[in-house]
Formats: sequence, structure tokens, C-alpha cells
Amino acid sequence: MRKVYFDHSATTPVDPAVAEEMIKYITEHFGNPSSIHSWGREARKAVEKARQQVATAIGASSIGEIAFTSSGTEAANMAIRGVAYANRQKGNHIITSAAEHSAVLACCKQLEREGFTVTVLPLDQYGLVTAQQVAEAITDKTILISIMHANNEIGTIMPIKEIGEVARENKVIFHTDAVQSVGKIPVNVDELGVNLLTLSGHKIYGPKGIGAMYIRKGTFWQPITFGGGQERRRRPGTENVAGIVALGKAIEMATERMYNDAQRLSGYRDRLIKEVLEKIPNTILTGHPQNRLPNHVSFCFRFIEGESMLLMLDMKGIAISSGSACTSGSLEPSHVLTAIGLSKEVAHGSLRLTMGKYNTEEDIEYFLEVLPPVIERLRAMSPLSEG
Amino acid sequence: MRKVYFDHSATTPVDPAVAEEMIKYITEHFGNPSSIHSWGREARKAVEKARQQVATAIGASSIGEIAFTSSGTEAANMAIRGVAYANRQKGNHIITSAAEHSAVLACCKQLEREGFTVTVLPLDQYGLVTAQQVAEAITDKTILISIMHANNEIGTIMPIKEIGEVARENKVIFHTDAVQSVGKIPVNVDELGVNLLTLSGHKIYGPKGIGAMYIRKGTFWQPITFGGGQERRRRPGTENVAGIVALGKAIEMATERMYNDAQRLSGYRDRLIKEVLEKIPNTILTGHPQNRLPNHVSFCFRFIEGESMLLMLDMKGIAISSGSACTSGSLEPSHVLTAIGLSKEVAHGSLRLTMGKYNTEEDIEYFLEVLPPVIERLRAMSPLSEG
Amino acid sequence: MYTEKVMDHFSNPRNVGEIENADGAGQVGNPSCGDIMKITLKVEDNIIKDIKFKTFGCGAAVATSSMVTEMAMGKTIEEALQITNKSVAEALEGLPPAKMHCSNLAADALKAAIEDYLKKQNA
Ligand SMILES: Cc1ncc(COP(=O)(O)O)c(C=O)c1O
Ligand SMILES: Cc1ncc(COP(=O)(O)O)c(C=O)c1O
Ligand code: FES
Ligand code: FES
Repeated sequence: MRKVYFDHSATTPVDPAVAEEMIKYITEHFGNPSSIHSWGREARKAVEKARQQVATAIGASSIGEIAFTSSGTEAANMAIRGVAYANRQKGNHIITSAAEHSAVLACCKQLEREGFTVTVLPLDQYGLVTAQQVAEAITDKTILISIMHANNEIGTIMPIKEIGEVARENKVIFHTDAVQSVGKIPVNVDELGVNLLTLSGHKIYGPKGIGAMYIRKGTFWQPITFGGGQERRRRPGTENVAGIVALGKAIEMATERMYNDAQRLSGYRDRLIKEVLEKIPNTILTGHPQNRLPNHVSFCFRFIEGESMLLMLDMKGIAISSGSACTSGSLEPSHVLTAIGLSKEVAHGSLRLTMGKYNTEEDIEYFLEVLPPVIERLRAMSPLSEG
Repeated sequence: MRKVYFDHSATTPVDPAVAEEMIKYITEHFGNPSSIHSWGREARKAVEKARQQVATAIGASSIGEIAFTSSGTEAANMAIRGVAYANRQKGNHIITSAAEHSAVLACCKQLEREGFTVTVLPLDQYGLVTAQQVAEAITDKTILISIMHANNEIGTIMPIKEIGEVARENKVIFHTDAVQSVGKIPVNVDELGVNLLTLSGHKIYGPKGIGAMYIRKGTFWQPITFGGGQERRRRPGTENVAGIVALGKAIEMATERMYNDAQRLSGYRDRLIKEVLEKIPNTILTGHPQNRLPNHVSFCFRFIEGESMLLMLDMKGIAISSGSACTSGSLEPSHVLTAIGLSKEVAHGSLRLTMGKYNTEEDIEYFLEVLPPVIERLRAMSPLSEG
Repeated sequence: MYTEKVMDHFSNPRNVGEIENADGAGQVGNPSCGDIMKITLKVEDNIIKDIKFKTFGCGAAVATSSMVTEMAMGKTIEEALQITNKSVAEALEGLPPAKMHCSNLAADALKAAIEDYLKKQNA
């Protein structure tokens, strides 16, 4: 059976060139970067090279602004809670959006439990928040704005540059979760005007278990875990050297390929959107029609439930994901889908298809062939369906 | 030149069999364990298999008691701060020892800043604390005891079983940092009587960037990072699947080999201790003479400084480490060496030699041949030396 | 971590030892901080004819001691007094930031030895 992986927003395969670099630091070079002897110095060199690769890819002015973490989630915890705790004297108000990943929202919830006040900006029908909304939410107690660059579920790209200007004018620290945007659209910390930016290796053809936090020089911040002096005292624990090396290589490659991949994949994306909407009635495109990630397509199919659809496509060799409550075993469907105004019922029927660099025209053809009968079959089973 | 790696307490090479398992989850099986489709289910299966391997190795009663982390340091943060925050209503007193790794001590320091009270038990000349000391330190506000199983710098093994009994009698939660003991001496959570135990992959021929926390069912605890629901809501962030698989394999292999390796290495250890003390005057053995890790040898050489010794041995192809202040760029030598009563001056001349499963008799011979002239040369340079 | 120049002076330190009946001797540092340097001098016609060091300290401490003796050898007292911590570190093609204090010791020890010599001259 044909195998088509269309779930690159969940995770990506590791690029063979990335794996090759990484494996050297598993099998051969095993030193601890904190060791002074030659085994250690070799590891240290590899870590600092990777730090430079990350700094270069996102336009940081120095490698001192990059700290490696174990995931996008840990990076978000460090960015948000590290700024909040360090700036508590100044104020206790944080602004974020309803579009954020749970890594950001759960940190904000925790901060609320600890006495901070959080404004969660609502989304428009496309999943956007505006700089204007941010500006209006700022008070003299606001210490942090955290708005994601691109959304994982609906692909919408936020106006980070404009929000960055508002943040700067108001002298508020600004973090963006760039886990989904890095390697897909241009990400430059100066152009975006952010103080902190977080990213994750396994979304850009690197391994799982590695991420990074960019922190602009001079940003008031404190660590959230405690131990040795690694990562310039920002993040203790023996460094995941192989993962760090892999992240450096992965982000370098992703940046190099970005333009060409985006061109090709956005062609597929637009074809998928057009044909699915044409072929399958009662279908809603979620997210912004144009202003979205080049590899990202997402729909809601009325009258059906996402997990069933996902399993049926899986039986046809196709990997996609759904924001249905049932896929997560929770009772609530994705908070992003309800935040853009969809009813829970409609949100249950969501599908997210995220392409990657190894996908081909044939994968698209195959999906377009397989999907309509799956939807039809599920609708025939559904008591909600008219037909 | 002969290359001899004698710094296994800092980090170990990855066992080729571990690397082989791990690499499959880098190059082939890349699914996200949270995904419902077959790519994800395959990853989930691998993670749960590894969880079983860890549970079995340390005698946990169920896989639900194991949470994977990104390091021993993160595991210690979770264990100590997770218990402290969850039990704040009950009390605010924590007992630990002067022997602990900075992962534990820095967490305790942070908790002090947050209003907890910490008793740091002093060590005897061998680096031991007794169950009696622990019993005497317990107050009705004591919520946590954290004493390491085996010390990384001087190799001394603590009376964890006895301390566990005291903890149980007093109904105080007990954590042990077993990063250095797992795979070297028997570690069984029931025999030790601990509620929490933490370990790290890169000390047992697994990769860097993976660790685990054991938490006994029913232990009052709360998470310290926030995000998705991974690791049974104990530790958010996409799982480091390859690292987890590797840790499972590594701990299984370490447990199987433990007895034989310990037999062989403790023979080398005793020979090293005897011959170094005989050959080199003005030398002090640090740590317990018998009750120490089978692979662990540590000395202080008077009149010389550790970093210089380390660099000279490195030039001879030998990797060791030192608790000298100069190796870390700090002004203070290792807190453990001063806690066992050594003067700073003597502590500066410390050497730690930690053997591993690939070391041979020839490595020992080579070291015994190379060390005395190095010490002699440094002493000849030293203004402190009499000679 | 260390430059090749540092490693060269560390592995082949120049002028190790102690001059007997030295014309000047200086010791700085403190063993509990992990570093002591002792410099002894032989001076003829205001020129440093011989200089030796003994050091208890890290790789940088050994290398800076060795370098400072090499720099001072054959110089007049006035020229030798121009040697600064910075010039020692530069001659070694740089030191890691955490190790800059070790270069302070070397120049300080030289200064102490010269001052001892000058004091003896004036006595
Ligand atoms: C937008 C966004 N932020 C954060 C994360 C979390 O990153 P990680 O999976 O590395 O913890 C993800 C990935 O799931 C994401 O899509
Ligand atoms: C006793 C002890 N505890 C904790 C740690 C920290 O583990 P990790 O290096 O995985 O952060 C170490 C390792 O340095 C250790 O030796
Ligand atoms: S219908 Fe079974 S979980 Fe939703
Ligand atoms: S002598 Fe201690 S750091 Fe140089």
C-alpha cells in the first residue's frame, strides 16, 4: 500500500543528512561538553557550532542569545515563566491569544494560579489577532506579550511584525512561539521585533527532544530550572549533544531549502483547497485562505467525527490529524477551532493535512482520490447527515 | 597514542547495541507518540516498551510510576520541587545532604528563596550521612528528604535503606538521586524504600538528553512545567522517542551486566587505590575506602592543582576529572571535598578516575605508569611543594 | 578552550624553578583560591639576567607564568615593569574569560619580584 505522511505539523522525519551528523555524536564523539579534556572539548565545539547555526538562521546578533532546551514546550515555559517571574516587581499582566499552543496557554494558566492576570485575545474567523487588539489590551501592568507566529492547527500566520512594533512602543517584552513557522516562512528576530522566540527540532526534520529559546540581549529574565551552570546558566542539565548538533544542521538546511519548498508546497496546498472544496459538499476551510503556512491545509467536514476519518485514512496509508475531541480522549474539541467561531459539532469533523519536503504530486493525487469516498462512507453512517 | 577514557561519572559512550536501537527511531520510525495514526502508534509502543524496561530495572510495580525527562537534572527538579509545591500546606521543611549534586542543591536553594527551610546534613570524613542524622533533623514540618544513593565525586554509597526506614516511620516523602548508582550497584525502589528516584541515560551507556523519574503510586506531587498532556500529565513536550528507546535498552543492559562488571572493575579499583597510595607520597584517598562505587577511585594530591594534572593526563591520552575550582572557572573547589573536611588547598589537587565496561587491565597499567611522573613534574613546579 | 600558544607554554614551561640567592623574589596568590605564583630574579647592570617561576594553578596559570618569564628575560628593570597582565594574555594569543585572573597573577608576581629587588638595592 502507498504510504503518505501528511502530518508534518505533528512531527517530521529526520533528514538523512541531519541523522548522519547526529549519529556521529551518538556513536563516536560522546564527551560531556563540561569536561576539560579533549573528549569534552570536542563536544563543546560541536555544541557551539550548532548554536551559531541556530543564531544565523533566525538572525540573532550573537550566539549568547541562544539557549538549547529539550522541546518547544520547555522553551515556551522558559520564555513565558522566566520573563513573568523576573518582571513580577514591574507588573503582573500578560497578553496572549486564543490561538496559542497548549505549551503557551498552560503556562499562562499556571501563572494565573500564581497571581498573574492574563488577557487571552479572541480570534477572528481566520484565526488572526491584530496589533490593534494587542495595543488596546496593554496596561501599565503588562510585562509580556506572547503571540505565536503561525498556528499549528489552522496554519494562519499572525502579524508578528506589527505586534512587535506595538510591543516596542509600549516597552513590553514580546515572545513569539515560532515552532511552526521556522523553516517554512522567513523568521528573523529583528524583522519580527521579538525579545524571545522559541522553536523545536522535530518540526524541521530534526529529532524529537530538542528545542531552543532565543533571548535578546538585555531582556530581563530568570531561569525556571535549577542545577549546574550549563547553557550560560540559563538551562541546567548535561547537554543533549547529538540533539543539539542535529538541530543546528536541521535549521541550516531548512533555511536553505525554505524558498523552493514553500513554492512547491503552496502550489499543492492551493490545489488541495480548491479541489476538496469543489468535490466535497458541506466542507469548511479553516484558517486564513491565503495568509497561511505554505504546507498547511485544514478543513471541517460537517456531520462526521475526526478520529473515525483519521483511522480510515490511516487504513489507506495516509497520516493526517484532527482537532476532534475524540483524538485526544478529552471532551472538548480543539480550542482553536471553537475560538474561530465553529460549533463543537463542526469542530469534531476537523482534518489537518500538513505537507513536507518529501511529499510529491502523486501523494496529492492519491489523497484527492481516497478522501471523498471516506467522507461519503462516514456521512452515510452519520445520523446528522442529511443525505 | 593510547586513548583511555576514565571519566564515566561525567558521561559514558553509547553502547553500540543501544545506539542501534536508538538510530532506528531517528532514521525509520519517526512518528509522534501522540498521533493516532499508525506512525504515531508505533512510536507510542516503543515509548511504553522502554517505560517497562525502566520499571523492571528498578523494581517499580507499574509503568505508571515512570516519567521520562530530558536529564537527571530535570528529573531532580521535578522530584524535589514537584513534591515541595504539592505539599506546601503540610509543611515547608526539606532535609538533604552536603554530598548532593548541584541538580539537587540548586533546587533546594531555590526553594529556600521561595520560603522553604532546608537542612543540609553535614558529612563525615568518608562522605556519609547516617539514618540517625536524618531522624534527628525531622520536624513536624518536614515534607521531603532527598539524599543521593551514590556520590559522583567521591563514590561513597549512602545508607539509603536505613534512611528509607526512617522516612517511612515518620511518613516523610523520600527521594534519592540514583544517577550514579543505577547500573553499578543494585537499585530497587522497594528495597531502598524510596518514594521518588531519579536517573540519567548518559551515565549508563545511553545518550545525553534523557532521564527518568520514578514516582511511587500515591505520592503527593505536582508538575513543574506546563503544556500538553504527555507522560501521563507529568511532563509536557513531545517525547524524545529515540532517547527513551535508548534509555530503556541501556538500563536493561546495565542491569544484566551489573554483577560481572562490578566484580571486574572493583578489582581494578582496589589495585589503583593501593598502588597510587604506595607510589605517590602526600596522597589522600577521598570517599569511603570500601563502601564506594565499584568503578570509582578518587584522590587528592597535595601541592598540585587539578586542572593542570587533568590537562597533562589528557596530553597522554587519558581522560579524568577534577573537583578543582579552576576546572570550572569558579573560585571555590568542589563543595563535596570541602564538606568531608579537606582544606581548599588540598581540594584543589583532586583527581577522579571512573572506569567503565570497556576499560581493560592495560588501561590500568598505562595509568599507573603515566600518573607518577605527571604528579612529580607538577610538584617540581609548585611553590608549595617541599621537594 | 586554550590557544595553541597557551598549550605550548603549559606543556613545555620555560624557566621553571627557583633561583638560589635571588636578587629579587615575589610571591602572589593564595593556595585556598587555587593559585600561587613565585618569581625569582637575577639582575646584572639593571638587566634581568635570569628569571624562574614556580606555580600552583591551572593550565592558564602555568602558561602565563612561563610567558611572563620569557617576556622579562633580558629586559631592563624599566622595560620589565612595562609588562602588563594584558600584554601577557595577548602574547599567549588570548585566554578564556574565566581565566583572565590567572594572567593578573603572573604580571603581579613579576612586579613583586622587581619591587623586592629595588627594595634590596635601596636598603
Ligand atoms: C505551535 C507549537 N508550539 C509548541 C509546540 C511544542 O513543541 P514540542 O513538541 O517540541 O514540545 C508545538 C508542537 O506540538 C507547536 O505546534
Ligand atoms: C549524582 C548526579 N546527579 C545528577 C546529575 C545530573 O544528571 P544530568 O547530567 O543528566 O543532568 C549527575 C550528573 O552529572 C550526577 O552525577
Ligand atoms: S465518540 Fe468516543 S471519544 Fe468521542
Ligand atoms: S589558577 Fe585557578 S583558574 Fe587559573
